[in-house]
Amino acid sequence: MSIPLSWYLILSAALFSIGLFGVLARKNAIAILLGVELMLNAVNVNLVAFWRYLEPAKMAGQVFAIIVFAVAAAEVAVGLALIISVYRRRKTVIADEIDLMKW
Amino acid sequence: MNFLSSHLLTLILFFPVLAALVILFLPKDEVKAIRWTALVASLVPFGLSVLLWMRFDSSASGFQFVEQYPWYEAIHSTLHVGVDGLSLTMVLLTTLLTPLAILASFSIKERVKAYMILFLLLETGMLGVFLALDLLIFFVFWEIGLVPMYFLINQWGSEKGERVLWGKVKMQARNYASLKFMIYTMAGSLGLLLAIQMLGVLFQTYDLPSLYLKWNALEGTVMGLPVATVKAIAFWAFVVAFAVKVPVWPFHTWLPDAHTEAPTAGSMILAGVLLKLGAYGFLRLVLPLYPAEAQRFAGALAFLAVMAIVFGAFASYGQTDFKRLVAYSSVNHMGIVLLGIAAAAKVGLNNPDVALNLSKNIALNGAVLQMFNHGLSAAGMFFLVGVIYERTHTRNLNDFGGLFPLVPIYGGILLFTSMASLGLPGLNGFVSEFLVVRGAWPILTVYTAIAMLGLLFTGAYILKSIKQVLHGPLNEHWAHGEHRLTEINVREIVVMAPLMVLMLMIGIWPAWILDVINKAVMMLF
Amino acid sequence: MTTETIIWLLPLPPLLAFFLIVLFTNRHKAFSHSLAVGAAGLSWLGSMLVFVRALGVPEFGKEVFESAINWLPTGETWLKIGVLIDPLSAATLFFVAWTVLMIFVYSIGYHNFGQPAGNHDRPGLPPHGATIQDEKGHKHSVPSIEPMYSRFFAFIGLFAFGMYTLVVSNNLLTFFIGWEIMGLCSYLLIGFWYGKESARDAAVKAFMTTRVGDVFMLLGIAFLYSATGTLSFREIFRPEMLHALATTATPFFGLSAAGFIGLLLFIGTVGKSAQWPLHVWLPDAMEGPTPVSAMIHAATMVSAGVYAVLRMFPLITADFSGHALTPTMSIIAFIGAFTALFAATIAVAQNDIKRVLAYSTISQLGYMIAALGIGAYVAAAFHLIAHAFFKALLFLGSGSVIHGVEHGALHTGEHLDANDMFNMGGLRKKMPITFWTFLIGGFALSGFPLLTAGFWSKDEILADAFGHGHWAVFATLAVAAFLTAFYTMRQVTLTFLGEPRTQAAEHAQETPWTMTLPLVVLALFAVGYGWVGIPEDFPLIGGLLPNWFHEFVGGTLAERPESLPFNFLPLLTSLVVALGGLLVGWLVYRKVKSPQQDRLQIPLLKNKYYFDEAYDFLFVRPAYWVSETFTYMFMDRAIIDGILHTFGRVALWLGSFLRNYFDKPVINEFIGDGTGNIVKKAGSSLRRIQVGRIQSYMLASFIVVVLFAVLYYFLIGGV
Amino acid sequence: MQFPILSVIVFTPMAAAMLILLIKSERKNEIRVTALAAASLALLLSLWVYFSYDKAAAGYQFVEKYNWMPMLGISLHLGVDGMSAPLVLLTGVVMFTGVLISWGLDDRPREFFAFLFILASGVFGVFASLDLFMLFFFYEIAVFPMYLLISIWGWIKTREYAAMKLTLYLFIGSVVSLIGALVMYWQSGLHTFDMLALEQAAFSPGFQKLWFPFVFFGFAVLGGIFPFHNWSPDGHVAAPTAVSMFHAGVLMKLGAFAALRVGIMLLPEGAKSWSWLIMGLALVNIVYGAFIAMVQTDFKYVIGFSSVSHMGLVMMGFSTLTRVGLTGAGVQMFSHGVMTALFFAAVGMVYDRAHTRDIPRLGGMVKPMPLVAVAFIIGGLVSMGMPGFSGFVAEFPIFMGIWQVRPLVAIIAAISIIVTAAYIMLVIRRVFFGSMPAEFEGHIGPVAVQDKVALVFLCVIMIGLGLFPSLMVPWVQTGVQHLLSLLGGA
Amino acid sequence: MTPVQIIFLLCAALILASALMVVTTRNLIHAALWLVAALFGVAMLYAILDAGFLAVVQVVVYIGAIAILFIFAVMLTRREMRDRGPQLRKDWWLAALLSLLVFAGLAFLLVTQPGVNRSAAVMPEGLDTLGKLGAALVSPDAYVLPFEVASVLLLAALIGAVYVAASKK
Repeated sequence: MSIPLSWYLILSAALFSIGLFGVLARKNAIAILLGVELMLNAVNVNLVAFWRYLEPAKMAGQVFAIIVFAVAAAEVAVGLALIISVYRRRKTVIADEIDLMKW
Repeated sequence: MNFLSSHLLTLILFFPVLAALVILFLPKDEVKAIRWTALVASLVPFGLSVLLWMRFDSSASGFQFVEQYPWYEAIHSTLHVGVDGLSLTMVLLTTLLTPLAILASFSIKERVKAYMILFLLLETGMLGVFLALDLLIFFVFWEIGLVPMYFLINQWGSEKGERVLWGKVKMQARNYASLKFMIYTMAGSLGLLLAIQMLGVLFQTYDLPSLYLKWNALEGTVMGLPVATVKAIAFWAFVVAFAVKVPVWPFHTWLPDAHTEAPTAGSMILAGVLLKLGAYGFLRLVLPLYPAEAQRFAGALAFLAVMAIVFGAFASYGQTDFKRLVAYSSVNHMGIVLLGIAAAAKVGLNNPDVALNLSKNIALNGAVLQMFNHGLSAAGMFFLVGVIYERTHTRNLNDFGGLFPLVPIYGGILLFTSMASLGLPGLNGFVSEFLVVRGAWPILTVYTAIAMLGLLFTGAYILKSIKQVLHGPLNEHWAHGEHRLTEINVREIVVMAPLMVLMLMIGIWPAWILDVINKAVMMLF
Repeated sequence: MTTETIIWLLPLPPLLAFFLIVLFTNRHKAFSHSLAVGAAGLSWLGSMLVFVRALGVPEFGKEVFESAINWLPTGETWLKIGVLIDPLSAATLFFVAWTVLMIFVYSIGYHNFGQPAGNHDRPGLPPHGATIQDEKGHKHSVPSIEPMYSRFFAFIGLFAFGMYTLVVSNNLLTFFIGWEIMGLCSYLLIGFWYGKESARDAAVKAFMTTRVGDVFMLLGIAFLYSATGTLSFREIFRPEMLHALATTATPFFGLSAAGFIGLLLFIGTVGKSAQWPLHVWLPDAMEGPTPVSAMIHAATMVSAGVYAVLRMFPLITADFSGHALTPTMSIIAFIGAFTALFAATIAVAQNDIKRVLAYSTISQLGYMIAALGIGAYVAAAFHLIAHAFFKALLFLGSGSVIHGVEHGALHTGEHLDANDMFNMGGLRKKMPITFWTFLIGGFALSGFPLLTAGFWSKDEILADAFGHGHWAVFATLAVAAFLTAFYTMRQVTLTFLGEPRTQAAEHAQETPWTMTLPLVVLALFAVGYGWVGIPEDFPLIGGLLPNWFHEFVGGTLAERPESLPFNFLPLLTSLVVALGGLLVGWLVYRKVKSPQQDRLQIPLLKNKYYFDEAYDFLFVRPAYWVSETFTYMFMDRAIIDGILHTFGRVALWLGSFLRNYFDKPVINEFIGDGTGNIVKKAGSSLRRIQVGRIQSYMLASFIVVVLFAVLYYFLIGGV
Repeated sequence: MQFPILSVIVFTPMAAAMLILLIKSERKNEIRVTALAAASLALLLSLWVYFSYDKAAAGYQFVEKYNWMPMLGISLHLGVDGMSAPLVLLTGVVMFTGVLISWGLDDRPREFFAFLFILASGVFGVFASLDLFMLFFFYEIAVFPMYLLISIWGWIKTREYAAMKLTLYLFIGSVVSLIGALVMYWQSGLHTFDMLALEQAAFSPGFQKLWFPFVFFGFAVLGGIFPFHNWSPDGHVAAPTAVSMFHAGVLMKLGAFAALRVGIMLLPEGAKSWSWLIMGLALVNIVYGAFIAMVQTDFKYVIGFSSVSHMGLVMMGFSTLTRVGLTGAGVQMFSHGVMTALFFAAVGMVYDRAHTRDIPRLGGMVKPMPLVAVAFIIGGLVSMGMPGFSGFVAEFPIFMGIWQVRPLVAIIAAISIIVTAAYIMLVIRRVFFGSMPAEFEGHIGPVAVQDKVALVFLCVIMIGLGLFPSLMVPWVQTGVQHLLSLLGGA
Repeated sequence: MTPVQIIFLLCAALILASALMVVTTRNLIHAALWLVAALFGVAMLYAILDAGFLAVVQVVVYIGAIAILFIFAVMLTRREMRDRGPQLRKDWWLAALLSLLVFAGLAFLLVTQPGVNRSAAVMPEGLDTLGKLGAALVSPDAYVLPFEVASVLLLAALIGAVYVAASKK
């Protein structure tokens, strides 16, 4: 195996940044969630990569990856649910129009 | 018995409080029960203090029946009580007057319970001052006494009357009076408080006997000031506090208001005992603690005293309100006390001159006896005013006139009491006044001479009151109809009787009490 | 029972009577007066006993009855009080006992004991008389009994106690006590009919005026006490003590201690004995019932004043060398002489029978004082006693007269002033006993030669004044004597001689025996008493009787004053003035029928030189002003209370100022809400970006995060 | 390891709050009973702690320590000394009475009690915690519910304003002192927030001088020190009765206590060098507060400013740094807590019935509610330092302390006694005596029994303490002893 | 350039490309689908990293569940499928800049870190990754607690989601 660790890290960094961009830049709430997913994946990549490269004997990396899965699932579920219910009320999923938190 | 004799003072001191607690748990409609409980309860301390008087060994020096219990270790203050001839007389006076006052206030109708409770607390407050041998305890009781009196005046005082303060600002007279009494006295005792604290800080103790020694032995500088200066300031702090209470001219204006508005019994105690607290303060604290300063400022004291005597008499003469007239007479009489004290101060402690020392002794005897006498006569006078006020609901001298035929007994009693307070020889007032004059003459000749003017006008205002109330053409208004003036009743006579008996006793044979006083005075000063 | 014990007990019966009457018997009139009179009788008995025993003592004066007890503890020592009977007090005791007893008896009648109660009498007013119906059915009015009968006897009982105390006391303190108690009683008795404005005011006036004197006296006592350490007469009068007093100087007008104390005590006398300028109370005191006038203003109280000076004589004359009067003495002499004349002049213009007597009393007291002023000790004492007798007699007589006239007035039902002499006349037939006794008294007063006591005593005074060459005094007293005789005769003439001028006088009738008996008794003394003091070397009768009085009373003093050599001039003078005065009086007033015809009704005199008005203007009104306006209203209310209230105001003002101008604007707005407002401002200004867009927030926060990360990296460095 | 009483005390209210939240909001009585039960428990426990505190041994007792965040050296470290034991007791008392007083509260009692108890929990925590971080932790817990309590249940007119103001003040204050605390943490180099350890960390005088003001005044804001006192009257006025009681009775002590614990005890040198300023400000508090109280026409404002004045006395006591002075301050904290709790309870009762706090419009309240009148009078006497009541026991030593340091200040401060007496007397007279306005005739109902219990309870404490100072003073003294040893004096 | 590296680069390219599409494409359906692609790439990476199990989970859970979920959501909010207007906010450039910055920063840190280019540790022989993972997940002295918490969380989330999304009529 001759892939340097840095490759993975760079990759995940890139993935993360893209996700971040998505989160910040997209109008659509669902799209934002998509961005979040990307970011989570970037994290996972990191976790697994570190596991593999540093401590393959300890399963911490993988375990956390799995927990991230779970969290991601939960997050998506709730997120989407919220979006849908909001949509029901406001007939929109444009985040900027959901400005209940206005001062 | 053993317990009794070893706790006599605390018993006397705190019995009223216990009684007050008992009353607290009586149903408040059981007026009769409450009244009698209060009366009996107040008689117990009297009995005890008579016992005290019996057991007291007047020729033994120092304090007797001393008790000491820890109270506030943090600042080294203990509940230290004891009596000498000086306080003994005052205790006797207090415990005597309280039952009479309570008996006198049987005519109180509303909120009897609260009234009686306050009264008993008041008694403890006053007794505490006389018994305390600890500066802080002294102050504690000194202040506590104010509270019941404030409420007695404020709640049971005369409803009528308003007092214009300034411009349009008005107050109900009794509120004004009570507030004035309270604030004035507190403000007065502020200096006292601070001075006491200073002493406590300096010596880490409030125990009087030891303070006498330490404080007088103090040298050098205190808080960066020379001792002399500090002492002078502290001296005046003390003096002002007591002067307000006595009251000395020009700190006296609270008194007419308070006395006038207070309920009858309140005025009795106020004049009978509360004023004595101030004078007692002078004797117990000022003279022993500040002999040098007292000597230095004796002139000033004498001046104030004379002003009190003269202007007290004048103001009293100028009154149309019977009660106010009597109130001002207190100023005048207490002035005489202060004159005696000033004379003693002027001579100072252990003065080599024998003649002067004798005069000092006599002056002090006079002063103390005058305190006692004034207690009797003033209480009597106020009570008598109350008696007629309850019947006529007016205190205005011009509304009376020629009442003698209607109330011969009352008239006689009034005459008697007035003469006592006028200082008629053969009655108590004269003895003390004579002693004071005699004592003060060689020491403060000129002041004494001027004071005579006051003595003259004492006669004037007493006669004025008699003239306006008893003599002259009968004011038909009181003669018949629903206004028919009723004769003084048995209860009221019972109140007066002991006072009159004592007045006569002291007038004719003063030695029985004066002996105790004299010995005490000789040991103290 | 030893004499001392008796002396101790002397004052007590009347006091006892007083208490008993006040406490128990005041409802029952008979009991009351029996108690009183009984008590007086007891004291009288005791006094007589003591007097007799005193006569029994050889060299009485060196030897005296005295006993004392501790009274006031003063430091190591005690102030003692006690009783003393020396010649002076014995003599005084004698006349006091008699007069008092007599007056007590007299009072029973005077207050109409046995008469029915008045129809509309009310306590505090003189009885108006009662109408009774006799068996024949037609009603006529008779005098009614005094409503406060018992009270009267209680009071005079107390009074008697005061007098006895004063007489028997061996020290100034009890002396003063008695003195003051009498003051009280005079107040009570003058104001006995307190229902009358005039009586009430008179009472107050009397008390206050005398109190002026008393206050000084008290000072004197205090001074004396502090100077000598004792108040007992005999200790004070020990020569060395007197010497000490005479030699110690005082800061007061260069007087010696003795002189100054004497002066202070004397001022007391001036008040008590109604000497000018404190004489004003006495005439008004006539408002009281007549027995009171007799008692207070003749027999006892006013005499007490003179008695005081007699007592203090050794002190007053302590630094008296013998010829040149000391300042104190000259003051005393002056006041005495002046008063004597001054009062006499007023007396001539009075129409009220009692007022005449009142002024004559003042004048006579002036005599005695003057006598003492010039050192005529015995003469003064002599005249004092004589005066006590005849003046008591005169007063009681006048009372009897008034009583008679009132009786008449009741009978005729006319309303008139029963005291006005112009409403009388021709009473000698109606009330003979009264007339003769009054006449005797009057002659005694005017010093009718040889017979009357007044002659001897006055004569002795004049002689003394002459003998020691005090011409001014002598002259003044002589003139006064003349006037005395004159107005006495005027009085007698107007009252008894001539014809009745009114119905009342017409129907006047003699008074009951209870009143006339005392008159007779006193009349006897008024005549006989003089004979115990006839100078040895008096022509003819001189030496028939030993000059016992001079011996006896003189014995009081350390060295008995030698009696003067006889001299005709003073005798002549007294004869002339007495007889002349009487004659002129009779001649002038024989004819006078009404005040209009009386040429002596000079306003100045009638109004007593306007002294009352002057005093009112000078003292009374200012006193009121000072009391009410200045002291109370101005000083207490305005200034002192004003200052207090200012404190209150300032405090309140300060409070509201702090709250409204500091706490709210500065603390609250600036510091407090300031923060809040800033936050608010910030918020509302940031509002534009605070559009609630989550992403914007995230963006911002991320930027921050990144920045921090960068900072962190470059500052702390390293990961 | 003895029974972890302190943590029990601290967490009882918290647990109770949770419990209460589980009850259906309609079943108000159950809620109240639960609340009362919890409060009583807390009270009993705190009593137990107070009285079983071993004065002879002194020092910190009932100590418990649980690691919380070892790597940062944060631990749940509880313990009481002579200073804090009375305050724990005070909290128990106020909590108990507070519950009693708000028995009648009908608007969402569930939430109310829940928040109140969270607050109480925080307060207990602050008094009991020996760990700097925990102290802050509880401090914030205590402060935060206040906002809700006031803004939801408060006086409709000003609650928004007051709540916001209060929160701003207190958070700003705490932030300031937090900075100070953190600096200490770093500076000490002990990597622990344990105050016992920090006490021993000898900070350089320069450091102490620099950072003391941050810590002290940050907390002192909650202690209501001039010129940061203004949140408190407004807060009192807006807050509902029980909250006012807590607020004035305990919360202000919280500030004072924290200032003492963190400021003076950890930075004694700083305290010494800044005492003049504290004294100055405290003096202003005392006099200024009294004067303003005198002219207030709003019943609650009067009490509010009187608290300002009295807290000034506490600060004054601190500033003396003398044995008596500090003792007095300790007692005063307790005394004032009880007193002002009583005051607000009484005011609340009057307000609930008259629906106005405008003094001129009140009067004659003594007839319908005599007990309240008496209680208020007793409170008044305490507050004017009348001998025989706890106020005197507390103030007297403070003044003595001042005497030892700056006599002049004592004299000036004494003025406040008079002014206090004046306004107390005036208020008593105007509100309780005099003639009752017609509008109230018959509308003033009697006082509920639990209210009476509360009032009597408080009165008894004040009088008892006044008559027998030895019921509290020795405790405080042990605390002071420790303090002085830190101050290097005595 | 070993084959593995080549495979890796391909995957990376796939991932990044599709990720970019996800955040940029207008049509949400497409976006969702691109996400699936991205996730698939990640799964392949797992495989490369010999985390087979994870790869499977990735495919099953993510692609199978989450991505589908998204598509459903998009469907439900149908109206948004019509592309109207830009899908990016006005300040997308700022976002882009920030993202680049983050990337740059991370990259910078990575390259400056020592030992970042290390190659993978050797797999111990006969290491039963899956077994160990399972054991780790359930063994009390390992990660049972977080695992359980996670499960609870998931459960709660699902219930919550249902509750929230359930249309209250």
